[in-house]
Amino acid sequence: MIDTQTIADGMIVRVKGDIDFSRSPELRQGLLGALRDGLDRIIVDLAGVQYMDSSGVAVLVELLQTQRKRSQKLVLCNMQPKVKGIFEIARLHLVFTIVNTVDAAMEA
Amino acid sequence: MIDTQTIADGMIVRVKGDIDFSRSPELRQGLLGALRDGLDRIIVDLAGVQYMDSSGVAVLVELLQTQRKRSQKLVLCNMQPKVKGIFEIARLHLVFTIVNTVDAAMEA
Amino acid sequence: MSEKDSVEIHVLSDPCNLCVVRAAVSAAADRFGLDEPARDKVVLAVDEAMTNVIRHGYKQRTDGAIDVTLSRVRDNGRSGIQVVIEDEVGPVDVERIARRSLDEVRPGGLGVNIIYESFDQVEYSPRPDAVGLKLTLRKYQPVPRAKESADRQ
Amino acid sequence: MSEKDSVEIHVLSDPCNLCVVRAAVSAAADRFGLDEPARDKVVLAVDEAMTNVIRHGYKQRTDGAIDVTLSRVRDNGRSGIQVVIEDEVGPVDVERIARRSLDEVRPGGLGVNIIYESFDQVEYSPRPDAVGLKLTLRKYQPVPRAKESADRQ
Ligand SMILES: Nc1ncnc2c1ncn2[C@@H]1O[C@H](COP(=O)(O)OP(=O)(O)O)[C@@H](O)[C@H]1O
Ligand SMILES: Nc1ncnc2c1ncn2[C@@H]1O[C@H](COP(=O)(O)OP(=O)(O)O)[C@@H](O)[C@H]1O
Repeated sequence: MIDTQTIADGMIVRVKGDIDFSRSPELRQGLLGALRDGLDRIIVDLAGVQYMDSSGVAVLVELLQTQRKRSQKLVLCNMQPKVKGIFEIARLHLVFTIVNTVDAAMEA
Repeated sequence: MIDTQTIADGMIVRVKGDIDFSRSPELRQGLLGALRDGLDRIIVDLAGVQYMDSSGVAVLVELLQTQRKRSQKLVLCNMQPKVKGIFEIARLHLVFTIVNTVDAAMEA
Repeated sequence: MSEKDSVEIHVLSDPCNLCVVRAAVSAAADRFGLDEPARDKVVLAVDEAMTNVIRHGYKQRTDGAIDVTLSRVRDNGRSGIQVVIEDEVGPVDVERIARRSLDEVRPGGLGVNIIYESFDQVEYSPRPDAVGLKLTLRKYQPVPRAKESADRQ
Repeated sequence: MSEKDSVEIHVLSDPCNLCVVRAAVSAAADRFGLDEPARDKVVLAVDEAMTNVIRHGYKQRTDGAIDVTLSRVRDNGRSGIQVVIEDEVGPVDVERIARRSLDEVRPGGLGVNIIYESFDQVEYSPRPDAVGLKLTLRKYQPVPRAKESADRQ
Protein backbone atom coordinates (compact mmCIF):
# COMPACT_ATOMS: atom_id res chain seq x y z
CA MET A 1 0.00 0.00 0.00
CA ILE A 2 2.88 2.42 0.67
CA ASP A 3 6.43 2.67 -0.62
CA THR A 4 8.96 4.89 1.05
CA GLN A 5 12.11 6.48 -0.33
CA THR A 6 14.68 8.41 1.65
CA ILE A 7 15.64 11.89 0.46
CA ALA A 8 18.22 14.36 1.80
CA ASP A 9 15.91 16.07 4.31
CA GLY A 10 13.32 13.39 4.89
CA MET A 11 11.32 10.91 2.84
CA ILE A 12 8.84 10.40 0.05
CA VAL A 13 5.89 8.13 0.72
CA ARG A 14 4.03 6.81 -2.32
CA VAL A 15 0.51 5.64 -1.58
CA LYS A 16 -1.33 3.25 -3.89
CA GLY A 17 -4.97 2.31 -4.21
CA ASP A 18 -8.31 3.63 -3.06
CA ILE A 19 -8.31 4.67 0.58
CA ASP A 20 -11.52 3.99 2.45
CA PHE A 21 -12.18 2.64 5.92
CA SER A 22 -11.16 -0.84 4.81
CA ARG A 23 -7.63 0.41 4.14
CA SER A 24 -7.11 3.59 6.16
CA PRO A 25 -6.08 1.73 9.34
CA GLU A 26 -3.27 0.10 7.36
CA LEU A 27 -2.33 3.46 5.86
CA ARG A 28 -2.24 4.98 9.32
CA GLN A 29 0.03 2.25 10.61
CA GLY A 30 2.32 2.54 7.63
CA LEU A 31 2.58 6.30 7.73
CA LEU A 32 2.77 6.91 11.46
CA GLY A 33 5.02 3.89 11.87
CA ALA A 34 7.53 5.41 9.47
CA LEU A 35 7.66 8.66 11.42
CA ARG A 36 10.65 9.69 13.48
CA ASP A 37 12.45 12.81 14.61
CA GLY A 38 14.56 14.49 11.99
CA LEU A 39 12.26 13.85 9.05
CA ASP A 40 12.25 17.54 8.16
CA ARG A 41 10.17 16.88 5.07
CA ILE A 42 7.64 14.17 4.40
CA ILE A 43 6.30 14.13 0.88
CA VAL A 44 3.16 12.06 0.37
CA ASP A 45 2.78 11.23 -3.31
CA LEU A 46 -0.90 10.55 -4.01
CA ALA A 47 -0.57 9.84 -7.74
CA GLY A 48 -1.82 6.28 -7.19
CA VAL A 49 -4.86 7.24 -5.14
CA GLN A 50 -8.00 7.73 -7.21
CA TYR A 51 -10.36 7.83 -4.27
CA MET A 52 -10.14 8.75 -0.59
CA ASP A 53 -12.81 9.11 2.05
CA SER A 54 -12.65 10.98 5.36
CA SER A 55 -10.99 8.07 7.14
CA GLY A 56 -8.01 8.53 4.83
CA VAL A 57 -8.09 12.29 5.25
CA ALA A 58 -8.06 11.81 9.02
CA VAL A 59 -4.80 9.87 8.75
CA LEU A 60 -3.21 12.71 6.79
CA VAL A 61 -4.47 15.29 9.30
CA GLU A 62 -2.93 13.27 12.10
CA LEU A 63 0.33 13.09 10.19
CA LEU A 64 0.24 16.85 9.60
CA GLN A 65 -0.28 17.54 13.28
CA THR A 66 2.59 15.27 14.28
CA GLN A 67 4.92 16.89 11.79
CA ARG A 68 3.91 20.37 12.90
CA LYS A 69 4.46 19.54 16.54
CA ARG A 70 8.03 18.65 15.60
CA SER A 71 8.34 21.75 13.38
CA GLN A 72 8.71 19.45 10.40
CA LYS A 73 7.03 19.66 7.02
CA LEU A 74 4.35 17.59 5.32
CA VAL A 75 3.77 18.15 1.61
CA LEU A 76 1.11 16.40 -0.47
CA CYS A 77 1.58 16.06 -4.22
CA ASN A 78 0.00 14.55 -7.33
CA MET A 79 -3.45 14.76 -5.79
CA GLN A 80 -6.06 13.33 -8.17
CA PRO A 81 -9.27 15.29 -8.89
CA LYS A 82 -11.65 13.18 -6.77
CA VAL A 83 -9.30 13.28 -3.82
CA LYS A 84 -9.01 17.05 -4.19
CA GLY A 85 -12.81 17.11 -3.94
CA ILE A 86 -12.90 15.80 -0.39
CA PHE A 87 -10.10 18.13 0.71
CA GLU A 88 -12.17 21.02 -0.61
CA ILE A 89 -15.39 19.93 1.09
CA ALA A 90 -13.42 19.59 4.32
CA ARG A 91 -11.75 22.98 3.64
CA LEU A 92 -8.41 21.30 4.16
CA HIS A 93 -6.95 22.32 0.80
CA LEU A 94 -5.91 25.58 2.49
CA VAL A 95 -4.47 23.86 5.56
CA PHE A 96 -2.20 21.37 3.80
CA THR A 97 0.70 22.24 1.54
CA ILE A 98 -0.45 20.70 -1.74
CA VAL A 99 1.68 20.90 -4.87
CA ASN A 100 1.49 19.28 -8.26
CA THR A 101 4.68 17.27 -8.57
CA VAL A 102 7.25 15.50 -6.44
CA ASP A 103 9.83 17.98 -7.73
CA ALA A 104 7.75 20.89 -6.51
CA ALA A 105 7.29 19.08 -3.19
CA MET A 106 11.07 18.97 -2.74
CA GLU A 107 11.14 22.75 -2.87
CA ALA A 108 7.89 23.55 -1.05
CA MET B 1 -28.33 6.69 -29.50
CA ILE B 2 -27.47 6.66 -33.22
CA ASP B 3 -26.45 9.34 -35.70
CA THR B 4 -26.47 8.67 -39.41
CA GLN B 5 -24.51 10.34 -42.18
CA THR B 6 -24.98 9.73 -45.91
CA ILE B 7 -21.94 8.81 -47.96
CA ALA B 8 -21.54 8.20 -51.71
CA ASP B 9 -22.39 4.49 -51.64
CA GLY B 10 -24.41 4.23 -48.44
CA MET B 11 -24.26 5.56 -44.91
CA ILE B 12 -22.29 5.76 -41.72
CA VAL B 13 -24.11 5.01 -38.49
CA ARG B 14 -22.47 6.19 -35.28
CA VAL B 15 -23.65 4.37 -32.16
CA LYS B 16 -23.23 5.86 -28.70
CA GLY B 17 -23.44 4.36 -25.23
CA ASP B 18 -23.42 0.94 -23.64
CA ILE B 19 -25.64 -1.54 -25.47
CA ASP B 20 -27.42 -4.02 -23.25
CA PHE B 21 -30.95 -5.37 -23.29
CA SER B 22 -32.27 -2.04 -21.95
CA ARG B 23 -31.08 -0.31 -25.13
CA SER B 24 -30.74 -2.94 -27.85
CA PRO B 25 -34.43 -2.78 -28.86
CA GLU B 26 -33.97 0.93 -29.57
CA LEU B 27 -30.75 0.22 -31.47
CA ARG B 28 -32.55 -2.40 -33.52
CA GLN B 29 -35.32 0.00 -34.41
CA GLY B 30 -32.88 2.74 -35.32
CA LEU B 31 -30.64 0.55 -37.44
CA LEU B 32 -33.21 -1.59 -39.22
CA GLY B 33 -35.47 1.42 -39.63
CA ALA B 34 -32.74 3.26 -41.53
CA LEU B 35 -32.29 0.36 -43.97
CA ARG B 36 -33.37 0.55 -47.56
CA ASP B 37 -32.39 -0.83 -50.93
CA GLY B 38 -29.38 0.75 -52.51
CA LEU B 39 -27.37 1.22 -49.34
CA ASP B 40 -24.40 -0.58 -50.83
CA ARG B 41 -22.29 0.09 -47.79
CA ILE B 42 -23.35 0.52 -44.20
CA ILE B 43 -20.56 1.49 -41.85
CA VAL B 44 -21.33 1.10 -38.17
CA ASP B 45 -18.92 3.23 -36.14
CA LEU B 46 -18.66 1.72 -32.66
CA ALA B 47 -16.18 4.24 -31.23
CA GLY B 48 -18.76 5.37 -28.67
CA VAL B 49 -19.68 1.89 -27.47
CA GLN B 50 -17.63 0.72 -24.49
CA TYR B 51 -19.82 -2.28 -23.71
CA MET B 52 -22.15 -4.54 -25.65
CA ASP B 53 -23.92 -7.73 -24.65
CA SER B 54 -25.35 -10.44 -26.89
CA SER B 55 -28.62 -8.55 -27.39
CA GLY B 56 -26.62 -5.83 -29.16
CA VAL B 57 -24.63 -8.39 -31.12
CA ALA B 58 -27.91 -9.98 -32.25
CA VAL B 59 -28.98 -6.66 -33.76
CA LEU B 60 -25.76 -6.44 -35.73
CA VAL B 61 -26.11 -10.05 -36.93
CA GLU B 62 -29.62 -9.28 -38.12
CA LEU B 63 -28.32 -6.20 -39.94
CA LEU B 64 -25.56 -8.27 -41.53
CA GLN B 65 -28.00 -10.84 -42.76
CA THR B 66 -30.29 -8.21 -44.26
CA GLN B 67 -27.40 -6.51 -46.03
CA ARG B 68 -26.09 -9.82 -47.36
CA LYS B 69 -29.51 -10.81 -48.66
CA ARG B 70 -29.44 -7.61 -50.70
CA SER B 71 -25.80 -8.18 -51.71
CA GLN B 72 -24.85 -5.06 -49.79
CA LYS B 73 -22.01 -4.51 -47.37
CA LEU B 74 -21.86 -4.04 -43.63
CA VAL B 75 -18.58 -2.86 -42.13
CA LEU B 76 -17.92 -2.38 -38.41
CA CYS B 77 -15.19 -0.01 -37.26
CA ASN B 78 -13.62 1.53 -34.17
CA MET B 79 -14.58 -1.50 -32.11
CA GLN B 80 -13.50 -1.02 -28.47
CA PRO B 81 -11.62 -3.83 -26.68
CA LYS B 82 -14.49 -5.06 -24.48
CA VAL B 83 -16.83 -5.17 -27.44
CA LYS B 84 -14.23 -7.10 -29.42
CA GLY B 85 -14.27 -9.59 -26.55
CA ILE B 86 -17.87 -10.64 -27.08
CA PHE B 87 -17.39 -10.91 -30.85
CA GLU B 88 -14.50 -13.26 -30.20
CA ILE B 89 -16.40 -15.43 -27.71
CA ALA B 90 -19.22 -15.65 -30.25
CA ARG B 91 -16.66 -16.34 -33.01
CA LEU B 92 -18.23 -13.53 -35.01
CA HIS B 93 -14.98 -11.58 -35.48
CA LEU B 94 -14.36 -13.77 -38.52
CA VAL B 95 -17.89 -13.38 -39.87
CA PHE B 96 -18.12 -9.58 -39.80
CA THR B 97 -15.89 -7.21 -41.71
CA ILE B 98 -14.22 -5.33 -38.88
CA VAL B 99 -11.69 -2.57 -39.55
CA ASN B 100 -10.01 0.03 -37.39
CA THR B 101 -11.11 3.35 -38.79
CA VAL B 102 -13.98 4.92 -40.70
CA ASP B 103 -11.52 5.64 -43.51
CA ALA B 104 -10.63 1.98 -43.77
CA ALA B 105 -14.33 1.13 -43.68
CA MET B 106 -14.89 3.31 -46.76
CA GLU B 107 -12.46 1.08 -48.67
CA ALA B 108 -13.32 -2.29 -47.14
CA MET C 1 -39.76 -2.92 -3.41
CA SER C 2 -42.16 -0.71 -5.26
CA GLU C 3 -40.32 0.97 -8.11
CA LYS C 4 -39.13 -1.12 -10.98
CA ASP C 5 -35.79 0.68 -11.10
CA SER C 6 -35.02 0.43 -7.39
CA VAL C 7 -32.03 -1.59 -6.29
CA GLU C 8 -31.70 -3.09 -2.82
CA ILE C 9 -28.30 -4.09 -1.51
CA HIS C 10 -27.67 -6.08 1.66
CA VAL C 11 -24.21 -6.31 3.15
CA LEU C 12 -22.68 -6.96 6.53
CA SER C 13 -20.91 -4.18 8.37
CA ASP C 14 -17.46 -5.06 7.12
CA PRO C 15 -15.61 -2.14 5.53
CA CYS C 16 -14.44 -4.43 2.71
CA ASN C 17 -17.97 -4.13 1.29
CA LEU C 18 -17.76 -0.37 0.84
CA CYS C 19 -16.22 -0.57 -2.62
CA VAL C 20 -19.03 -2.71 -4.04
CA VAL C 21 -21.69 -0.38 -2.67
CA ARG C 22 -19.83 2.63 -4.08
CA ALA C 23 -19.78 1.04 -7.53
CA ALA C 24 -23.51 0.30 -7.42
CA VAL C 25 -24.34 3.80 -6.17
CA SER C 26 -22.28 5.38 -8.92
CA ALA C 27 -23.99 3.34 -11.64
CA ALA C 28 -27.46 4.04 -10.21
CA ALA C 29 -26.76 7.75 -9.91
CA ASP C 30 -25.61 7.75 -13.52
CA ARG C 31 -28.79 6.04 -14.61
CA PHE C 32 -30.92 8.47 -12.61
CA GLY C 33 -29.37 11.36 -14.51
CA LEU C 34 -26.66 12.72 -12.21
CA ASP C 35 -23.55 14.05 -13.92
CA GLU C 36 -20.08 13.08 -12.81
CA PRO C 37 -19.49 15.79 -10.18
CA ALA C 38 -22.88 15.04 -8.59
CA ARG C 39 -22.20 11.29 -8.73
CA ASP C 40 -18.82 11.66 -7.06
CA LYS C 41 -20.39 13.57 -4.18
CA VAL C 42 -23.14 10.99 -3.75
CA VAL C 43 -20.65 8.12 -3.78
CA LEU C 44 -18.41 9.75 -1.20
CA ALA C 45 -21.28 10.66 1.09
CA VAL C 46 -22.78 7.15 0.99
CA ASP C 47 -19.34 5.77 1.83
CA GLU C 48 -19.16 8.16 4.80
CA ALA C 49 -22.64 7.24 5.98
CA MET C 50 -21.92 3.51 5.81
CA THR C 51 -18.58 4.00 7.54
CA ASN C 52 -20.40 5.79 10.35
CA VAL C 53 -22.85 2.92 10.69
CA ILE C 54 -19.89 0.52 10.93
CA ARG C 55 -17.88 2.67 13.36
CA HIS C 56 -20.50 4.33 15.54
CA GLY C 57 -23.53 2.11 15.05
CA TYR C 58 -21.94 -1.33 15.12
CA LYS C 59 -18.79 -0.18 16.98
CA GLN C 60 -16.70 -1.92 14.34
CA ARG C 61 -18.48 -5.25 14.64
CA THR C 62 -18.31 -6.69 11.12
CA ASP C 63 -21.41 -8.89 11.28
CA GLY C 64 -24.17 -6.30 11.49
CA ALA C 65 -26.75 -5.95 8.72
CA ILE C 66 -26.76 -2.89 6.49
CA ASP C 67 -29.43 -2.36 3.81
CA VAL C 68 -28.90 0.20 1.10
CA THR C 69 -31.80 1.00 -1.23
CA LEU C 70 -31.25 3.09 -4.34
CA SER C 71 -34.19 4.57 -6.21
CA ARG C 72 -35.09 7.35 -8.56
CA VAL C 73 -36.78 10.47 -7.24
CA ARG C 74 -38.15 13.48 -9.09
CA ASP C 75 -38.65 17.04 -8.00
CA ASN C 76 -39.94 19.82 -10.21
CA GLY C 77 -38.89 18.00 -13.34
CA ARG C 78 -35.43 17.28 -11.98
CA SER C 79 -34.34 13.66 -11.70
CA GLY C 80 -32.36 12.46 -8.74
CA ILE C 81 -31.31 9.56 -6.57
CA GLN C 82 -32.62 8.53 -3.19
CA VAL C 83 -30.36 6.44 -1.00
CA VAL C 84 -31.80 4.84 2.11
CA ILE C 85 -29.37 3.24 4.54
CA GLU C 86 -30.80 1.12 7.32
CA ASP C 87 -29.04 -0.73 10.10
CA GLU C 88 -30.07 -2.95 13.02
CA VAL C 89 -27.94 -1.45 15.76
CA GLY C 90 -30.84 -1.08 18.20
CA PRO C 91 -32.02 2.19 19.74
CA VAL C 92 -30.22 5.29 18.47
CA ASP C 93 -30.29 8.88 19.61
CA VAL C 94 -30.40 10.75 16.31
CA GLU C 95 -29.89 14.08 18.13
CA ARG C 96 -26.30 13.09 18.78
CA ILE C 97 -25.50 12.84 15.10
CA ALA C 98 -24.31 16.33 14.34
CA ARG C 99 -21.91 18.26 12.15
CA ARG C 100 -18.96 19.85 13.82
CA SER C 101 -17.49 23.16 12.70
CA LEU C 102 -14.82 22.75 10.09
CA ASP C 103 -12.81 25.72 11.40
CA GLU C 104 -10.85 23.53 13.76
CA VAL C 105 -8.29 21.29 12.06
CA ARG C 106 -8.36 17.85 13.61
CA PRO C 107 -8.74 14.27 12.46
CA GLY C 108 -12.33 13.05 12.31
CA GLY C 109 -15.64 14.81 12.39
CA LEU C 110 -15.84 15.17 8.63
CA GLY C 111 -18.32 12.44 7.72
CA VAL C 112 -21.57 14.10 8.72
CA ASN C 113 -20.39 17.37 7.17
CA ILE C 114 -19.70 15.61 3.89
CA ILE C 115 -23.14 13.97 3.97
CA TYR C 116 -24.91 17.31 4.42
CA GLU C 117 -22.72 19.07 1.85
CA SER C 118 -23.23 16.36 -0.76
CA PHE C 119 -26.95 15.67 -0.60
CA ASP C 120 -29.88 18.05 -1.03
CA GLN C 121 -31.93 16.30 1.64
CA VAL C 122 -30.65 14.42 4.68
CA GLU C 123 -32.88 12.79 7.24
CA TYR C 124 -31.76 10.66 10.17
CA SER C 125 -34.63 8.83 11.83
CA PRO C 126 -35.00 5.94 14.25
CA ARG C 127 -36.49 2.79 12.72
CA PRO C 128 -39.77 1.49 14.13
CA ASP C 129 -39.43 -0.69 17.25
CA ALA C 130 -35.96 0.74 17.87
CA VAL C 131 -34.47 -1.68 15.37
CA GLY C 132 -31.81 0.79 14.37
CA LEU C 133 -31.12 3.89 12.32
CA LYS C 134 -32.62 4.91 8.99
CA LEU C 135 -30.84 7.52 6.94
CA THR C 136 -32.65 8.93 3.91
CA LEU C 137 -30.59 10.91 1.41
CA ARG C 138 -31.72 12.64 -1.78
CA LYS C 139 -29.72 14.38 -4.43
CA TYR C 140 -31.06 15.94 -7.62
CA GLN C 141 -29.17 16.71 -10.76
CA PRO C 142 -28.55 20.46 -10.68
CA VAL C 143 -30.44 22.07 -13.57
CA PRO C 144 -27.93 23.25 -16.15
CA ARG C 145 -28.11 27.00 -16.46
CA ALA C 146 -27.77 26.70 -20.20
CA LYS C 147 -30.32 29.38 -21.01
CA GLU C 148 -28.93 31.86 -18.55
CA SER C 149 -25.31 31.47 -19.60
CA ALA C 150 -26.35 31.62 -23.25
CA ASP C 151 -28.12 34.90 -22.52
CA ARG C 152 -24.96 36.30 -21.03
CA GLN C 153 -22.81 35.67 -24.05
CA MET D 1 -26.06 -14.23 4.52
CA SER D 2 -23.15 -16.10 6.00
CA GLU D 3 -19.95 -14.56 4.71
CA LYS D 4 -19.00 -11.11 5.83
CA ASP D 5 -17.92 -10.11 2.36
CA SER D 6 -21.02 -11.36 0.55
CA VAL D 7 -23.22 -8.82 -1.19
CA GLU D 8 -26.91 -9.46 -1.92
CA ILE D 9 -28.66 -7.42 -4.56
CA HIS D 10 -32.41 -7.42 -5.18
CA VAL D 11 -33.85 -5.90 -8.33
CA LEU D 12 -36.95 -6.26 -10.41
CA SER D 13 -36.76 -7.79 -13.86
CA ASP D 14 -36.46 -4.50 -15.68
CA PRO D 15 -33.47 -4.36 -18.04
CA CYS D 16 -32.69 -0.83 -16.82
CA ASN D 17 -31.27 -2.46 -13.68
CA LEU D 18 -28.61 -4.40 -15.57
CA CYS D 19 -26.04 -1.59 -15.45
CA VAL D 20 -26.15 -1.31 -11.67
CA VAL D 21 -25.70 -5.05 -11.23
CA ARG D 22 -22.79 -5.01 -13.70
CA ALA D 23 -21.06 -2.28 -11.70
CA ALA D 24 -21.48 -4.19 -8.44
CA VAL D 25 -20.28 -7.44 -9.99
CA SER D 26 -17.21 -5.77 -11.43
CA ALA D 27 -16.28 -4.20 -8.08
CA ALA D 28 -16.84 -7.47 -6.21
CA ALA D 29 -14.82 -9.46 -8.74
CA ASP D 30 -12.02 -6.93 -8.36
CA ARG D 31 -12.09 -7.29 -4.59
CA PHE D 32 -12.09 -11.10 -4.84
CA GLY D 33 -8.89 -10.93 -6.85
CA LEU D 34 -9.95 -11.25 -10.49
CA ASP D 35 -7.92 -9.29 -12.98
CA GLU D 36 -9.50 -7.14 -15.65
CA PRO D 37 -9.93 -9.75 -18.40
CA ALA D 38 -11.51 -12.16 -15.92
CA ARG D 39 -13.74 -9.40 -14.52
CA ASP D 40 -14.93 -8.39 -17.96
CA LYS D 41 -15.98 -11.95 -18.71
CA VAL D 42 -17.81 -12.30 -15.41
CA VAL D 43 -19.63 -9.01 -15.91
CA LEU D 44 -20.75 -9.92 -19.42
CA ALA D 45 -21.90 -13.40 -18.42
CA VAL D 46 -23.92 -12.14 -15.45
CA ASP D 47 -25.55 -9.61 -17.76
CA GLU D 48 -26.43 -12.44 -20.16
CA ALA D 49 -27.81 -14.60 -17.38
CA MET D 50 -29.98 -11.81 -16.00
CA THR D 51 -31.17 -10.92 -19.49
CA ASN D 52 -32.21 -14.54 -19.96
CA VAL D 53 -34.17 -14.47 -16.72
CA ILE D 54 -35.93 -11.32 -17.92
CA ARG D 55 -36.60 -12.61 -21.44
CA HIS D 56 -37.20 -16.32 -21.01
CA GLY D 57 -38.06 -16.59 -17.32
CA TYR D 58 -40.30 -13.57 -16.87
CA LYS D 59 -41.16 -13.26 -20.60
CA GLN D 60 -40.24 -9.58 -20.44
CA ARG D 61 -42.45 -8.79 -17.46
CA THR D 62 -40.57 -6.04 -15.61
CA ASP D 63 -41.93 -6.68 -12.12
CA GLY D 64 -40.42 -10.07 -11.32
CA ALA D 65 -37.92 -10.47 -8.49
CA ILE D 66 -34.28 -11.23 -9.21
CA ASP D 67 -31.75 -11.83 -6.44
CA VAL D 68 -28.06 -11.72 -7.16
CA THR D 69 -25.63 -12.82 -4.46
CA LEU D 70 -21.91 -12.19 -4.83
CA SER D 71 -19.43 -13.94 -2.61
CA ARG D 72 -15.84 -15.01 -2.44
CA VAL D 73 -14.89 -18.60 -3.15
CA ARG D 74 -11.54 -20.33 -2.92
CA ASP D 75 -10.19 -23.37 -4.70
CA ASN D 76 -6.69 -24.74 -4.31
CA GLY D 77 -5.40 -21.41 -3.12
CA ARG D 78 -7.02 -19.54 -5.96
CA SER D 79 -9.50 -16.80 -5.10
CA GLY D 80 -12.64 -16.33 -7.11
CA ILE D 81 -16.17 -15.03 -7.25
CA GLN D 82 -19.42 -16.92 -6.90
CA VAL D 83 -22.51 -15.34 -8.41
CA VAL D 84 -25.90 -16.84 -7.57
CA ILE D 85 -28.88 -15.58 -9.56
CA GLU D 86 -32.33 -16.56 -8.34
CA ASP D 87 -35.71 -15.76 -9.79
CA GLU D 88 -39.33 -16.49 -8.90
CA VAL D 89 -40.66 -17.49 -12.29
CA GLY D 90 -42.24 -20.69 -11.07
CA PRO D 91 -41.42 -24.22 -12.33
CA VAL D 92 -38.57 -24.36 -14.86
CA ASP D 93 -37.26 -27.14 -17.02
CA VAL D 94 -33.51 -26.71 -16.70
CA GLU D 95 -32.92 -29.33 -19.40
CA ARG D 96 -34.18 -26.82 -21.97
CA ILE D 97 -31.44 -24.35 -21.16
CA ALA D 98 -28.74 -25.36 -23.58
CA ARG D 99 -25.89 -23.98 -25.67
CA ARG D 100 -26.36 -23.97 -29.38
CA SER D 101 -23.51 -24.53 -31.81
CA LEU D 102 -21.77 -21.32 -32.80
CA ASP D 103 -21.08 -22.55 -36.32
CA GLU D 104 -24.33 -21.21 -37.62
CA VAL D 105 -24.45 -17.43 -37.91
CA ARG D 106 -27.80 -16.16 -36.68
CA PRO D 107 -29.08 -13.63 -34.19
CA GLY D 108 -29.58 -14.99 -30.66
CA GLY D 109 -28.45 -18.12 -28.95
CA LEU D 110 -25.26 -16.59 -27.64
CA GLY D 111 -26.12 -15.98 -24.00
CA VAL D 112 -25.77 -19.50 -22.64
CA ASN D 113 -22.59 -19.98 -24.66
CA ILE D 114 -21.11 -16.84 -23.14
CA ILE D 115 -22.06 -17.98 -19.65
CA TYR D 116 -20.29 -21.35 -20.09
CA GLU D 117 -17.28 -19.76 -21.79
CA SER D 118 -16.86 -17.12 -19.09
CA PHE D 119 -17.28 -19.07 -15.88
CA ASP D 120 -15.35 -22.10 -14.61
CA GLN D 121 -18.47 -23.65 -13.07
CA VAL D 122 -22.06 -23.24 -14.20
CA GLU D 123 -25.01 -24.91 -12.54
CA TYR D 124 -28.68 -24.39 -13.40
CA SER D 125 -31.00 -25.87 -10.81
CA PRO D 126 -34.68 -25.57 -9.92
CA ARG D 127 -35.33 -23.78 -6.62
CA PRO D 128 -37.14 -25.71 -3.88
CA ASP D 129 -40.96 -25.73 -4.16
CA ALA D 130 -40.71 -24.79 -7.84
CA VAL D 131 -40.26 -21.16 -6.90
CA GLY D 132 -38.05 -20.53 -9.88
CA LEU D 133 -34.55 -20.96 -11.26
CA LYS D 134 -31.24 -20.84 -9.42
CA LEU D 135 -28.08 -20.29 -11.38
CA THR D 136 -24.76 -20.74 -9.61
CA LEU D 137 -21.65 -19.41 -11.33
CA ARG D 138 -18.03 -19.56 -10.18
CA LYS D 139 -14.95 -18.05 -11.68
CA TYR D 140 -11.43 -18.23 -10.27
CA GLN D 141 -8.55 -15.95 -11.03
CA PRO D 142 -6.33 -17.89 -13.43
CA VAL D 143 -2.99 -18.61 -11.77
CA PRO D 144 -0.32 -16.51 -13.46
CA ARG D 145 2.19 -18.76 -15.15
CA ALA D 146 4.97 -16.49 -13.99
CA LYS D 147 7.35 -19.34 -13.12
CA GLU D 148 6.87 -21.17 -16.37
CA SER D 149 7.33 -18.15 -18.60
CA ALA D 150 10.33 -17.11 -16.54
CA ASP D 151 11.83 -20.57 -17.13
CA ARG D 152 11.41 -20.12 -20.85
CA GLN D 153 13.34 -16.91 -21.09
N1 LIG E 1 -24.57 6.10 11.93
C1 LIG E 1 -24.32 6.67 13.13
N2 LIG E 1 -24.74 6.07 14.26
C2 LIG E 1 -24.48 6.63 15.46
N3 LIG E 1 -23.82 7.79 15.62
C3 LIG E 1 -23.37 8.44 14.54
C4 LIG E 1 -23.60 7.91 13.24
N4 LIG E 1 -23.07 8.77 12.34
C5 LIG E 1 -22.52 9.77 13.04
N5 LIG E 1 -22.69 9.59 14.39
C6 LIG E 1 -22.25 10.50 15.46
O1 LIG E 1 -21.91 11.76 14.86
C7 LIG E 1 -20.54 12.09 15.11
C8 LIG E 1 -19.94 12.81 13.92
O2 LIG E 1 -19.71 11.90 12.85
P1 LIG E 1 -18.69 12.25 11.71
O3 LIG E 1 -18.94 13.65 11.25
O4 LIG E 1 -18.78 11.20 10.67
O5 LIG E 1 -17.25 12.24 12.37
P2 LIG E 1 -16.47 11.04 13.07
O6 LIG E 1 -17.09 9.78 12.58
O7 LIG E 1 -15.07 11.21 12.63
O8 LIG E 1 -16.66 11.26 14.53
C9 LIG E 1 -19.85 10.79 15.44
O9 LIG E 1 -18.73 10.96 16.26
C10 LIG E 1 -20.99 10.01 16.13
O10 LIG E 1 -21.07 10.37 17.49
N1 LIG F 1 -33.13 -18.10 -17.38
C1 LIG F 1 -33.73 -18.88 -18.29
N2 LIG F 1 -34.97 -19.34 -18.08
C2 LIG F 1 -35.58 -20.13 -18.98
N3 LIG F 1 -35.02 -20.50 -20.15
C3 LIG F 1 -33.78 -20.06 -20.44
C4 LIG F 1 -33.08 -19.26 -19.52
N4 LIG F 1 -31.86 -18.98 -20.07
C5 LIG F 1 -31.84 -19.60 -21.25
N5 LIG F 1 -32.98 -20.27 -21.50
C6 LIG F 1 -33.29 -21.10 -22.71
O1 LIG F 1 -32.06 -21.37 -23.38
C7 LIG F 1 -32.11 -20.86 -24.72
C8 LIG F 1 -30.72 -20.32 -25.12
O2 LIG F 1 -30.45 -19.10 -24.46
P1 LIG F 1 -29.35 -18.10 -25.04
O3 LIG F 1 -28.13 -18.87 -25.37
O4 LIG F 1 -29.19 -17.00 -24.06
O5 LIG F 1 -29.94 -17.56 -26.40
P2 LIG F 1 -31.27 -16.69 -26.65
O6 LIG F 1 -31.62 -16.05 -25.36
O7 LIG F 1 -30.84 -15.71 -27.69
O8 LIG F 1 -32.29 -17.69 -27.14
C9 LIG F 1 -33.18 -19.80 -24.71
O9 LIG F 1 -33.75 -19.61 -25.98
C10 LIG F 1 -34.17 -20.36 -23.70
O10 LIG F 1 -35.01 -21.33 -24.29
